[in-house]
Amino acid sequence: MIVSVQMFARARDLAATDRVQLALPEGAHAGELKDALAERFPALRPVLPALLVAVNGAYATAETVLFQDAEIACFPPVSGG
Amino acid sequence: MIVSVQMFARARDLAATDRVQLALPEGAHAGELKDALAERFPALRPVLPALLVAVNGAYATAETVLFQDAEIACFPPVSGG
Amino acid sequence: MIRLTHDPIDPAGLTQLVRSPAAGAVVLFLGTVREMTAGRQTAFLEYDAYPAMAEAQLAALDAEARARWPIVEAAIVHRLGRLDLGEISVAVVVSTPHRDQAFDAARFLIDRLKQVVPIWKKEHFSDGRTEWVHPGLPAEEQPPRSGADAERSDTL
Amino acid sequence: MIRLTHDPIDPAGLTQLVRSPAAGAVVLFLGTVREMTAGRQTAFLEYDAYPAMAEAQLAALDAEARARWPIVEAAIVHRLGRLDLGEISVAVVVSTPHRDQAFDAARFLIDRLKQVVPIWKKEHFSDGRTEWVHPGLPAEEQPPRSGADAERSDTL
Repeated sequence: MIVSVQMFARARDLAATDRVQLALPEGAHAGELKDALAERFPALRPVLPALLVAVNGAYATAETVLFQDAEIACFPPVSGG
Repeated sequence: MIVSVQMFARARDLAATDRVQLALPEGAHAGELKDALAERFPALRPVLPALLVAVNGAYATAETVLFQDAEIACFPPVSGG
Repeated sequence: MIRLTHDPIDPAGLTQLVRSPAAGAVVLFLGTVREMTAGRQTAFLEYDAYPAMAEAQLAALDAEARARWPIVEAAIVHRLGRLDLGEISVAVVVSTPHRDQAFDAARFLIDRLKQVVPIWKKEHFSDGRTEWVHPGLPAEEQPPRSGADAERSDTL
Repeated sequence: MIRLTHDPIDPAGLTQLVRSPAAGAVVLFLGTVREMTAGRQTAFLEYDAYPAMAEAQLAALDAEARARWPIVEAAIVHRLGRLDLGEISVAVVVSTPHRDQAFDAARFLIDRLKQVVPIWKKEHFSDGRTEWVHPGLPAEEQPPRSGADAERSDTL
């Protein structure tokens, strides 16, 4: 399946893009998404363990299953307030 | 000595006055002041243990020594805010 | 800034007063006149004070807070006289570099104010009864103003 | 009331919004842009968000607070874009019957906002360097913009 991933803040700067399309196996987990991002954007590797994944507006764990039309985002720890 | 005592809130209502002059022995304590107030105003007796005495803007204990020209006040527990 | 006033309190002005580029946090507390207390309906409140001592106690609380927290600016204002439902009886506002400090200092100031500052609240209930509020003292024994009032208050 | 905005936040309007005769307490928290952080001088901040998720997370926090405390009214507003020193980045305001509830609910809302709402702050330091703030991540490695800037920042 093809998933579209929005990226924010330093993750966006390091990847030099705010959105990327990735080909993942059907039923891939959020953890596999992070690995695929690191492969596509080596600059993300130093921050990879801290990156958060959200699926349809909710935080995902490494085991959260992704699906084709989900709204997926990846970003570093938040700092609002 | 003669001391002048300001009274506030329910103490003022029970005594039906906002200021009273009392004759006390030289060196009398705040505790004795309360006893003298209860004698002068029997209506104060039910609330006497809860009444607070202030001398020159600071809370007194029963042992605080009074003096002639002190600014003395007597009032029930506060409820501002 | 410490003040007792008979005029309405302006929370916006007080908040502006404490804002500063040296502060990352502002906490404002407002006490407002609540309509219902323990099932009884308030018509309005009346606040009385022993002004000289109240100002001295407020100044001491302000100094104590500034010694405990890195306060950039602080203001405490208490209103006196008659206050209608929803009006502001007291405002405490504090600015500090970080938010925990502002929350802790504001809470300290209002908690201590209610314990030590000689100000008293008189409830004017909607059934016509009145009562000075004195924590720890039993409620005043007060005859009802009329038979009709007494019956009405029994139904509360 | 939940809102993300690029316009200046109006704390007075938000405070008015939550006031009610059903409430005896209002607590307002403001986050403001502080000039000095860990000895470094900020020139301005830039806030970015993932808006749809930020609004969903704010709504969830609002609902959680209303389940835990008897909130009469609450508002949370976060500003985005460029903010100069002293400007308000976030406002949380809560009204409740009693003051402990208002303090606890406001503190819960701002503490959790800072943990879970996808908003990010970018520091623009006065030495010309910039840095996304990501708690738990090491600071960005960023070459100084010029030798002069590097020297100046060494003296901080």
